[in-house]
Amino acid sequence: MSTTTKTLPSSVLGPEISAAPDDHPFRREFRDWLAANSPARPEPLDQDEKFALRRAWQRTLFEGGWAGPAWPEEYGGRGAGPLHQFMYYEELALARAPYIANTPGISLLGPTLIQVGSEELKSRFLPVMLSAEEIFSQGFSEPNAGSDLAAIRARAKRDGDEWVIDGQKIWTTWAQYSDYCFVLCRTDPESERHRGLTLLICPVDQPGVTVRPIEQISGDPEFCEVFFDGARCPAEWAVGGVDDGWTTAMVLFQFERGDQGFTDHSRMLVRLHEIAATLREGAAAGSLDPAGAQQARLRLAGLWVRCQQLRRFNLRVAVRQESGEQIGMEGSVVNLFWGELEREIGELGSEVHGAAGLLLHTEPSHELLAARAGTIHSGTSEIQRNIIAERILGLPR
Amino acid sequence: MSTTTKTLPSSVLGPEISAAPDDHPFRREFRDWLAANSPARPEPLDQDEKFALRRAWQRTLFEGGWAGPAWPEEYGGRGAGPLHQFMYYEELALARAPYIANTPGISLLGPTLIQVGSEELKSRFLPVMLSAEEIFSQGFSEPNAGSDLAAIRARAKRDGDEWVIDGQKIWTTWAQYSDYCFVLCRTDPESERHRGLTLLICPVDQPGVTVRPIEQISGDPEFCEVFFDGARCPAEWAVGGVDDGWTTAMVLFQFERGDQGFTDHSRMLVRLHEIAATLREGAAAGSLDPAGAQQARLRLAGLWVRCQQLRRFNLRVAVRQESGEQIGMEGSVVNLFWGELEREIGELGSEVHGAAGLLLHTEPSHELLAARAGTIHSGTSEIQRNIIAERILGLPR
Amino acid sequence: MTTTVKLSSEQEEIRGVARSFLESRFPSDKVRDLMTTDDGFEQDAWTEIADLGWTAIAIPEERGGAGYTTIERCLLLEEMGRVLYSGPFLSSAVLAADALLLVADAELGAAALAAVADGSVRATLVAGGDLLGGPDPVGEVVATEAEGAWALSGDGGLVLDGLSAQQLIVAARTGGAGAGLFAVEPGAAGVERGNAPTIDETRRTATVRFEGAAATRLDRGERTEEALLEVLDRGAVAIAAEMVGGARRAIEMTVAYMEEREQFGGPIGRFQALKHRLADLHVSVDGAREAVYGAADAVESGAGDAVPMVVAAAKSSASDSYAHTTAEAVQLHGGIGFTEEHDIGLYYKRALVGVPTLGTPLTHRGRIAEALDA
Amino acid sequence: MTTTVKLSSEQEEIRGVARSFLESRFPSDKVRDLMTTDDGFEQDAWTEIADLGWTAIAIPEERGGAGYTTIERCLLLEEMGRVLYSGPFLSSAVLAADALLLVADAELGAAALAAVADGSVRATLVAGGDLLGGPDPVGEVVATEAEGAWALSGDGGLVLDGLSAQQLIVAARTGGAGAGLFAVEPGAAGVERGNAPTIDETRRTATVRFEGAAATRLDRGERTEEALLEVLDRGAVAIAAEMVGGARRAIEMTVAYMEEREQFGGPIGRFQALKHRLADLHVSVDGAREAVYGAADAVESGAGDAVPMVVAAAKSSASDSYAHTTAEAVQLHGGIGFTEEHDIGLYYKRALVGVPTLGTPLTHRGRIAEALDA
Repeated sequence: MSTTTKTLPSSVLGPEISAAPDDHPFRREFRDWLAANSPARPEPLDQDEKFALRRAWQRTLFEGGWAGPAWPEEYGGRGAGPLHQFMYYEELALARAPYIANTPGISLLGPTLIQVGSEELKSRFLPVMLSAEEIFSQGFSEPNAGSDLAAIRARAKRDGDEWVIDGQKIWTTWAQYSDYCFVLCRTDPESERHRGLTLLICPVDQPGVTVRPIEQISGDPEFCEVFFDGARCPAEWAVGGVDDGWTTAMVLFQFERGDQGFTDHSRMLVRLHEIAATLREGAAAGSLDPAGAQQARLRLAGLWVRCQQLRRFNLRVAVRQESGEQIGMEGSVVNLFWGELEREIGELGSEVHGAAGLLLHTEPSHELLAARAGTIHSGTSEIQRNIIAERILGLPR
Repeated sequence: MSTTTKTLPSSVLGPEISAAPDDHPFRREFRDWLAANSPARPEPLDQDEKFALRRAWQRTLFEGGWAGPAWPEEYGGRGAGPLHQFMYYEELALARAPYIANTPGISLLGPTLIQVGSEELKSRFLPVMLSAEEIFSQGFSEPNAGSDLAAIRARAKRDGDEWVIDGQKIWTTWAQYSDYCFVLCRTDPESERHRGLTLLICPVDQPGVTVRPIEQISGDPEFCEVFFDGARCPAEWAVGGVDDGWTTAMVLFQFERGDQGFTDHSRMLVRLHEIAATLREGAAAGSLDPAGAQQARLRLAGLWVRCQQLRRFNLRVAVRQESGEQIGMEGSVVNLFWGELEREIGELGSEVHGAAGLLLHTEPSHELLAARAGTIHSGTSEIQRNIIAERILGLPR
Repeated sequence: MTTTVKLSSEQEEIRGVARSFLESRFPSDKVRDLMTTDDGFEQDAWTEIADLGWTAIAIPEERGGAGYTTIERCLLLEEMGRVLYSGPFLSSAVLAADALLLVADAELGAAALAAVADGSVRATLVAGGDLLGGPDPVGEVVATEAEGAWALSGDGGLVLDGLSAQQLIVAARTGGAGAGLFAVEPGAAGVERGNAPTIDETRRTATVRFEGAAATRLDRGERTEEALLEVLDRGAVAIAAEMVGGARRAIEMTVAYMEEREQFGGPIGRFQALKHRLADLHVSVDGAREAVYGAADAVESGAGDAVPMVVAAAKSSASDSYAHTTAEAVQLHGGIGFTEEHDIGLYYKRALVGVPTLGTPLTHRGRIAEALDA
Repeated sequence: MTTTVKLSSEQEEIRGVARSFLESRFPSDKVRDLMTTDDGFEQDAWTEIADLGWTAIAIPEERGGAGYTTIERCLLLEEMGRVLYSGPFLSSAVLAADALLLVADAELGAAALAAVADGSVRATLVAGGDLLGGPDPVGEVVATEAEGAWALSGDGGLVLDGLSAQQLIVAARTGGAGAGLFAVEPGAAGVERGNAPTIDETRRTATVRFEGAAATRLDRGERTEEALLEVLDRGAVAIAAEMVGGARRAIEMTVAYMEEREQFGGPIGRFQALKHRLADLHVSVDGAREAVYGAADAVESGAGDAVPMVVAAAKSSASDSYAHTTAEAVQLHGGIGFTEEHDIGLYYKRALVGVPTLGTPLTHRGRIAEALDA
């Protein structure tokens, strides 16, 4: 892998887009700021170090006024519309900046609070979320409520001015670093499926909450089980209506393909740029045989094509949102497309290193394995296909 | 395409198989006979001419005692067991011999008659079937009973010493050339699904039978609709038990992956041999660019691998049948594998000719299009996958 | 903010007009009628298309055109692909028109361009060998000059509408590495044309050979080959748009069939394995469509070095997607799918011949690979 | 009639013994324990394996072996693949044993062969660069002779069980195009070994470099490279057998999971889209298995020129099938599938590292392509 850390030229991303041109003042301002402030180095493989770097980087962004640009200015953001976010993430990728620490907060809970949260919750949580002073994790999936999210069993009941939460969540990303977990619970014990749920913000550092990191095949304990055993949170920390958590969750899900979604194509194209460099070096050094190198180059070209398609999908989402359209089911197209592409990039990224691409605890093998999560979390590819077939194409259930 | 018509060396088929060795007396005898008798030229594209050639060729085989080798000697065959049949078809392919005309008769109805037919039916039909004096077609599928064969609606009722048949069959291969159609009919009007069916042999040349050839995308009118409108056949021309036609059909289906199945891999490997020659010529003449030729060579290698696998599948069927085992669901594996392979060979066989491979009414484009039938007739690939998943792997229905 | 990820209302209107015109003029039985005719097109429909201004759509107003762009032309082609439009739009109004616009000298090519733009002459482009897809954009035709007169010789390959075209616009080598663009009268001495239909009988092809055929030079030898590459790039985007239209229609037809066809007690569209395959097709075609309009955007905004790459992305993904979609559509139609009587097979064959036309996916990916390797 | 399409009763018995032995000695928790040890294997189990005669299984009786064939050895490896057997069987009892049997001179290699055959010495083969899969079967090690003594220098690449092996059997260039086979004591001066684990922690790998290490020559320089190719071919069939065993087990685990895991009110195994994917996996693994035993049959019957081709068929199809099957298995296990806690991920990683070991699918298909082009 190329270890140069300079900001890359925008041509790495493909043709200039006239709706988001290279010399757009927003791009220029952020690009200049990044050049002066980005750590611009590969994230460490060790997860604790990685998280620390991301936290520090988010702090830097925050101090520069560049954390959470999509948030309204009154909450510390820039009120950046979708197209500005699109440019924001492209510039981050070109600068090879790290990710931020508080993605579930900034991208999901924050916008949800802004839309449906009480004033108290907003003033209590939004500032610390933006600055990475307090970290948030998302507690939705359960062992028996994965693809079938409405099968949720975790329950919360009122006890005076508190909620008392019992149950188990799973696949909670980086819960071990989080101060709060936003938990979808069944608050009406008589309810079934989508009814009677509430979204609660629950402090993690209390006796009733146990976080068990689960090691992934990549070696990272990225996802966690979170056990709630009489865990407590204030009654007023319900986001949106009590017993109306499904509605709140739907508000939150619309942000899932929101700003974070705008970033994937550019990170991927930067990665392809690195893979091309590795390929050139390997072919020049003779560590890749000519036939293998040629096959790899053609695969790289195929992946580049798909990244360009993903870039257009993301641009389409941005432009349509900019003009006030809902995205809806189209998100499933992007999600399915992205997950499979991520995986194949991970595979090629390892293969161009030959056998060395499979050595334990190295960047290429780590990316190869970590990419397998993309077709499972945030809705499996299978669920996305169901949605596309039934809701977009209208095939019978 | 190479136009040489010499018999090919057995190495074209892959390694020598010790269970069916190159110098096996049966192989040698047939090989010598073929060298002296095979027309050994490409089949004509025109279907009428093709059928005439096949009919003549079957006649030649018959006269040499080589038509229907799997039939018992008493019915004019050689009592050749599965391994001998395996060798028989390999030798036919190496000699680039045409197919025979009466495949539905020789491979399906004949063996079924031998197993469950009355003496009268056997003596009436088997000799003329073998000699291609009379041609047989198979009337099973209906417009609404395709994959779901048990939904058959064609009905026959007794009228004195005759059956009177009404209904419509479809996908009847080469019915336009046939003298008899063996038709699966509902003979118990009260029956449903698999019960109350009977297999009848119905003369085609009568006012109550109308054959409408359906043109395929390949240009061939290979499949037909057959309309029965008060068509008549003698009462005793029921094959197997009356109202027990599903059982008879199951007997017949076991022959579907029988001897004809043994031939696929060898025909395909001969075809790959021709494709390799075309590739060499195209690369030498510069009509294929080097990168394209290299890709085609690698695809050819991948197809060769799969043909070797198919050869082993067929050998496995032969060896197991030879020791008296039933094949059963394994047939679905072979069928699925074969259909997809056939298609991809058709695609490569056209592509190696460049744009010329798509010219109308030429061998490569014809094979490209005709190969699309392989994943549909004799059970769609989808039905085969259902069978494999449910009956071999045991997944729930 | 101009990007085709969201069409303007004017573009939507163009598309709407195109759809209703094409659906009324090119229903399936009309397309099938045209398959049996000698020329494979209908002069009346062609005249109407010219009257609608489509033949001039991507020609700038200052050159006598309608002043829209290749983007709007892609919208027309996408709609044409949906109905398997049969006629010389691609050969004359795209390839020949672009060659006259971009390669020919403005003055030398003015008359021919005007005739192609108003539809009064149906032209075709001879370049790049078989189906304009060979490795050399110029192809194998050689031009020689003697006493101020040019003559062409050599194999022009398989040419779109090569028999019915009223004017041949021919790229040829002019000694060594030079290239020129020439006009040739199809009836002239030394022009041999032979009917050479492909399995796609909705589009006509012919072999064209020259043996000392008299030719009029249209370019002045400045950046001719470079401009020819631009023409072939635009042609690739155009046919890719057509392919996307066909692929989308194939999905619609398959969905409709799956809703209607019953097996095992209900519509086959309820079977999840089939649904998932349709979902994958939808994603693939959606992606190809974005690649096509992304390329059109890049062509129109003059995105420089990136243009050939995104053109290659458009043609390779549209080819792969159309071929795969129609193959799957045939399979999902079951027995009926591989009968000549059902339209789905016509789309499949259109796709198969489209794949090598203006460059195979492999050729295009090879170009991208080369650019990424630099 | 001898063909592995139907195993003999003796072969079935060998398989049965192997399965029960391996299932009892290498349950999942044992495999996981071994992942955390330095050497990655257990001496006791190795001794038992030797006592069962497995380490000598494919060595002819006249050379002191058990007198079975590589076919029976494939049966063992298939069973080993099922349980993710962790130990030096492939490196010592397959690769080193075959090198001593086929490349070494009978006399010069006798002692080393005997020690490998009875399991008293665990050896490994250094050849062909990283994971024995490079383009040159000999690899980059060079042997020089001085005063009757040989010394090796150069990079041996990534070597199976390179750290724990008690004997290194090394292929090296002997000036120009010549090749030789050498025995090297791993502890000798000039041998540098470094732990280099891959993501497959159930199999150990190490880097091995030589800097003038003293070596004993084992061959007489007659057809050394040719014989080495045979060794690598047999090794490729052996690991392919192991891969097929792993792939079959991955399918079984996935089927079991799909029967047990409930979502939307029933087992996910009832979803047709998932069933069809399992069906395709079954066919792919079934085909790979036939390719493996077809190659073993060809090796044993001395099928001549066809042998390298069917070996390439075996390794390429087993690699593709195992990698694809385990990737699908991980996906079909959902979230649990990509946790380190679930065994399915171990199979996936075993597959990924197996792919380049003894030659990638592309390398092998390249060989077939070359043979078909001749």
